[in-house]
Amino acid sequence: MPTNLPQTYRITDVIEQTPTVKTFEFAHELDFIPGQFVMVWVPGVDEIPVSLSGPSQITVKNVGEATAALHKLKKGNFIGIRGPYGNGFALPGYKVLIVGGGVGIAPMKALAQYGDKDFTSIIGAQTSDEIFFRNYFPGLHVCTDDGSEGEKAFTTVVADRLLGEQKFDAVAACGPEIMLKFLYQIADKHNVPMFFSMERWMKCGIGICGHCAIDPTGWRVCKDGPVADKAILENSEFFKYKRDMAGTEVKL
Amino acid sequence: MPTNLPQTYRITDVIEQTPTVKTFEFAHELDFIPGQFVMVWVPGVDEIPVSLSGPSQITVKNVGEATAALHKLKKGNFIGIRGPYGNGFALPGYKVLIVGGGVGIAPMKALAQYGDKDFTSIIGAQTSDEIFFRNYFPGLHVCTDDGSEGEKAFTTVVADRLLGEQKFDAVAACGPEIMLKFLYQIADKHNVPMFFSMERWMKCGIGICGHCAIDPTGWRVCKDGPVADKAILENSEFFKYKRDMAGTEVKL
Amino acid sequence: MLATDFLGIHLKNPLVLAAGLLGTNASILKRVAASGAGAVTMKSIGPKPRAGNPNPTIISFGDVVMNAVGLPSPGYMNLDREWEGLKGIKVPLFASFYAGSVGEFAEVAEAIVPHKPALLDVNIGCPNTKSHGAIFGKDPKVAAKVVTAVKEVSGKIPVMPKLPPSDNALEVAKACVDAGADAIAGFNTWGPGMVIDINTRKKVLGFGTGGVSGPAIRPLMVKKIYDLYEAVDVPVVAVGGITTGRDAIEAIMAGASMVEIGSGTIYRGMDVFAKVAAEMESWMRENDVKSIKELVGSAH
Amino acid sequence: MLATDFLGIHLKNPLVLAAGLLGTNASILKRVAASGAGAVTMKSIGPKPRAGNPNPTIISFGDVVMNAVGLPSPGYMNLDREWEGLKGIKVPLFASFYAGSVGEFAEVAEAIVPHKPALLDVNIGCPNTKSHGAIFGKDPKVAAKVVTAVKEVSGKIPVMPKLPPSDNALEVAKACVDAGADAIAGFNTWGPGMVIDINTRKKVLGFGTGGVSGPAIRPLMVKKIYDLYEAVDVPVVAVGGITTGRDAIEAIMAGASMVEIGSGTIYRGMDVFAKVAAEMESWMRENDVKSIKELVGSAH
Ligand SMILES: Cc1cc2nc3c(=O)[nH]c(=O)nc-3n(C[C@H](O)[C@H](O)[C@H](O)COP(=O)(O)OP(=O)(O)OC[C@H]3O[C@@H](n4cnc5c(N)ncnc54)[C@H](O)[C@@H]3O)c2cc1C
Ligand SMILES: Cc1cc2nc3c(=O)[nH]c(=O)nc-3n(C[C@H](O)[C@H](O)[C@H](O)COP(=O)(O)OP(=O)(O)OC[C@H]3O[C@@H](n4cnc5c(N)ncnc54)[C@H](O)[C@@H]3O)c2cc1C
Ligand SMILES: Cc1cc2nc3c(=O)[nH]c(=O)nc-3n(C[C@H](O)[C@H](O)[C@H](O)COP(=O)(O)O)c2cc1C
Ligand SMILES: Cc1cc2nc3c(=O)[nH]c(=O)nc-3n(C[C@H](O)[C@H](O)[C@H](O)COP(=O)(O)O)c2cc1C
Ligand code: FES
Ligand code: FES
Repeated sequence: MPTNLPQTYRITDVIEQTPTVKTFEFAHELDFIPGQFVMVWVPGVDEIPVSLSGPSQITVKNVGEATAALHKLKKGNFIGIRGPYGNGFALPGYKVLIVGGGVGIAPMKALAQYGDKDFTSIIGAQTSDEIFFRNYFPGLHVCTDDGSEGEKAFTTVVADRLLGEQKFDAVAACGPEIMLKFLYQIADKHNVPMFFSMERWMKCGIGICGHCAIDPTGWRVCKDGPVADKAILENSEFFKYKRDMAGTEVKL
Repeated sequence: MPTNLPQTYRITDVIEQTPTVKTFEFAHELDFIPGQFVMVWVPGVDEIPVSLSGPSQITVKNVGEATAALHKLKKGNFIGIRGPYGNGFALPGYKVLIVGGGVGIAPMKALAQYGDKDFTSIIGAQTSDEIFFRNYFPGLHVCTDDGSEGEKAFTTVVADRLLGEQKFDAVAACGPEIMLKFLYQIADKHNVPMFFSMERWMKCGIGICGHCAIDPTGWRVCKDGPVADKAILENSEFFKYKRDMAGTEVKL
Repeated sequence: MLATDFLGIHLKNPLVLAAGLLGTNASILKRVAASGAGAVTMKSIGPKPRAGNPNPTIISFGDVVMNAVGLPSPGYMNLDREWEGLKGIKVPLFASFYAGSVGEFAEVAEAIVPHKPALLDVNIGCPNTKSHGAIFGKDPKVAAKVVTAVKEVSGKIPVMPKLPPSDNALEVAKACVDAGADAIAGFNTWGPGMVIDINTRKKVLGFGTGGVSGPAIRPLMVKKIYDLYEAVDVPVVAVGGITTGRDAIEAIMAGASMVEIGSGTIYRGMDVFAKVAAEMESWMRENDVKSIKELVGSAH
Repeated sequence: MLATDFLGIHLKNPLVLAAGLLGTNASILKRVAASGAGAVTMKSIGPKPRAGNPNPTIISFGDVVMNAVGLPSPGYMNLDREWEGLKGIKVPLFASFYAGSVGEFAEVAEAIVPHKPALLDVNIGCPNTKSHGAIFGKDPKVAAKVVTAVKEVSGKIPVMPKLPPSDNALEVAKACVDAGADAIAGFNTWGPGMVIDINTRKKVLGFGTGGVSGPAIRPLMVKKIYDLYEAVDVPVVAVGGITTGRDAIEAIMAGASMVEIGSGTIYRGMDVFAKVAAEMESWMRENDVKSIKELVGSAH
């Protein structure tokens, strides 16, 4: 019998990664595949999908009501967790390029840390303050929009260059959809298999409400994803539009 | 999760053991310990406790409504089975005297056939016509009240003699309560551990309705039994009174 | 830590054996008392000897338990030996009873009262007969009449009607409290439900239908207890699908002062009471909760 | 062998995707259609854009599924692309909808009718909002008014109210049939129920409570369908906790002409329809049953 009920665990540590991003460690270890996510219940507030950055760890950017409430929680407070859900990264070959943008750095850290591949990594943010988890990424290239750390460039530009210079078996990425849109074109140009962790509005997280299903395939981000490959991405709604909480289409 | 729902299986064979006793084989094999019973549902009629005479077999005497309805069923009809329930025979030592009286022969056949002991057996009935399962019992002594087969004697008389002649590690028995009452005294006299399969009115069969619980220990025939040892039998209601379907006491 | 009192009855823990499970005779009641229950309830006592429904009367599968035992009882006039046997039982003894008319409820209660049970548990909720039980618990006026009649003969013994889980349970509860009920228990079994054996196309239970209990109905129970707690001013007792310490605490947080366990005996054995008590204690220790009272209704 | 027809709608099997599960958009509906369902129901369409309740909205444990999704909908006026996408779907398409007043039911139905769904599934049973759903399905008079209003605009499309599992469901069903309902579906989710997280003392579901579905409530559903079958002269549809071929056959024997599966997708995946169909077929072959029709109501 599947159990999909948030279990509340105490927060054992809160790590301020950046002015807007915190890592929450909780008193329970999950058996997970990097790229899988959990539904995180902020008791009394909301429940939101968050990728695991480790077996007992989530890393969250404060962007709205639920994440702000989460950011207020301290060591000893309870958070609810159900999952892990979704497919996680299943990557072909050995030499893999990791690209993480913004808080999308978080799931890529789990891949870099627990994945058994030869990784080269690119992580990027607007400014150096928003870069985190530097130590977990092998072969790291840092990019910032303002040049405050590493290259002053988008991650996609660096990716294009590296993919031109070396032969990679796969590109694994997470970040803003606009970043992934460009990365899709670049990976496609270099003919490298791509695996992107995608986001859509989630309710059940277990593939039964249909809310996160995309056009035209009905591929469910929560159950069949969140990691999509080229076959899923191409000719899909990704990079074009999404659906909000009511199910209404919203242009991207 | 425990499943205690009658599963209906087709009857694969009906064997007329005696004018009043039939064996029903059903299309399902149960993992059982000799002495365990099943609740047998005669669809639309009643559900009654019956010991297993084999893994896919019950042997039933026609004594009332449910058993009469059961006796009408033919090969291909369905009966419902839930179980096996209860403790079954857990016998000490190696040399065991089996005593089966009337339809009480049925569970003892299972013990004789599947038990891993050095058995000597006594089976008895009023007349030769009512003796069955002869071939399954090692070291067999047959008794009939009318002398039409074997010794003209009660099983208890033969038991008394055998227990006097040889040293047994245990007596295992099933039969009318009056037979077991005398057998209790005989086994006690010879100081041999006794294991008797007992009967009380059953509803749940799984130890939760309390209907088959005996005085003064609250030992449940269905769950803690049906096989009782001396500690359970002595100073109990057994051989004195029982409770009917309503729970009212009935003298024996 | 688990000790509490309920209407002046001292309980070593708030876990009570629910009516109709294991409580059929004195011997087994004493055995349950010895296996950790805070109090035990006798199988509902009837106005006359009654055999109950034909078997199958009790089935279970997954989280569902169903029964249509149908209130078998030797009748109150045939219980002297059980009362005798119950003397000296180590935990408070609750007496559940049913009847076929308002007057008969008083008659049965009157016969029970001299034996001084700690509580009168009035069964107006059983769905498994055509003439007793739930038919008295579905109409607020009828339920109130039963309570009034029982209160007239109950003396100092507290009276607790145990309701069926009907849509109008809150109204029924309020009417009972207005009529003098000292506490409200919720609930008897749900539905009833039905299981059909597809091979034979026959209803499995001898009565055709059966009340549903067990973990399957726990969330339904919790919601109704939550509402009852806000609706009435007397203590509320939760019954339905409780099998773990977590479940018991949940029901208490919803508003229950005491919880009963019935079907839990199927899932965790007769010593479910000791197990649940241990789980509650360990949670309370971890969470620095000192008493049951501070938990009652704390989810409101 | 499983092919049947329901109110003139040809179905390759009697297994329908229940409203609210997976049916949120055209793409996923087509995927469910391809995975074995005899027909699919669109997520209930509302009169206005509506976000629904905050998460958690869907939880499950053991045999229990609970949801308080709360009828999110883009609103009937924002569904053109979905209707477009649904053209050419390979199985009959049922349209479920809800509204906040009798007049609004007609308004939404009128907007749906031109898209020619095979059936209008009128949601008067959802317990997860304060202003829609079940409030229209608990009073026989109100339910009848909704049916009358919808029938006025439905043209040739059959109208099937889907009821809440209230104590008075039979009365509501009869009133709906008198008002012209072509079939009755039973039931939306039960309760509602409540789950409390004991560590935080908070209700888990964002709405506080949630309707209960899944195997836990199947026996309750079967009993009510059994009674509905005898109470009304129109076809009855069973919904609630069906996850296996046995369950579907049981519901059909109780009286259902068609069965819907919702929570079953949690237990057995999106292709639960194909699995259940295969199980039904194999049972029918073994038991020499040639058609669904000969099973309908056969346990009576
Ligand atoms: C698979 C997946 C993994 C994610 N992993 C991370 C992560 O590791 N770290 C991180 O910081 N964020 C992650 N997110 C994003 C995170 O879910 C949102 O930031 C969060 O839901 C915002 O909620 P809010 O109430 O704070 O903001 P709101 O103001 O309510 O919403 C802001 C935006 O967040 C998104 N959002 C809100 N609720 C949901 C929901 N139920 N489902 C999907 N999206 C929602 C929407 O795009 C919305 O417009 C992930 C999302 C998905 C789908
Ligand atoms: C553990 C156990 C194992 C048994 N094994 C066998 C067996 O292998 N073969 C066999 O033929 N019989 C066996 N019996 C006895 C069998 O259960 C009864 O013969 C049967 O229940 C009679 O039912 P009836 O409707 O035909 O008769 P009725 O006329 O209804 O009853 C006749 C007598 O059967 C007994 N009985 C009826 N219903 C029940 C019940 N629900 N629970 C207990 N006793 C009941 C009562 O003593 C009753 O007085 C066993 C009984 C028990 C408790
Ligand atoms: C086998 C069985 C017999 C029952 N008999 C009675 C009874 O005699 N009187 C009564 O008030 N309730 C009776 N009940 C209802 C229980 O006391 C309880 O209210 C219900 O089962 C829900 O609790 P549970 O889920 O813990 O079992 C019975 C329940 C079962 C399962
Ligand atoms: C997540 C979820 C969403 C639902 N949404 C709707 C809905 O929008 N409209 C509706 O009529 N019923 C809705 N229901 C009720 C189902 O259609 C169905 O009646 C109920 O779940 C019982 O069936 P099941 O046990 O097979 O799920 C929903 C149920 C669930 C679990
Ligand atoms: S969130 Fe429900 S299907 Fe993905
Ligand atoms: S028959 Fe119910 S306890 Fe034994």
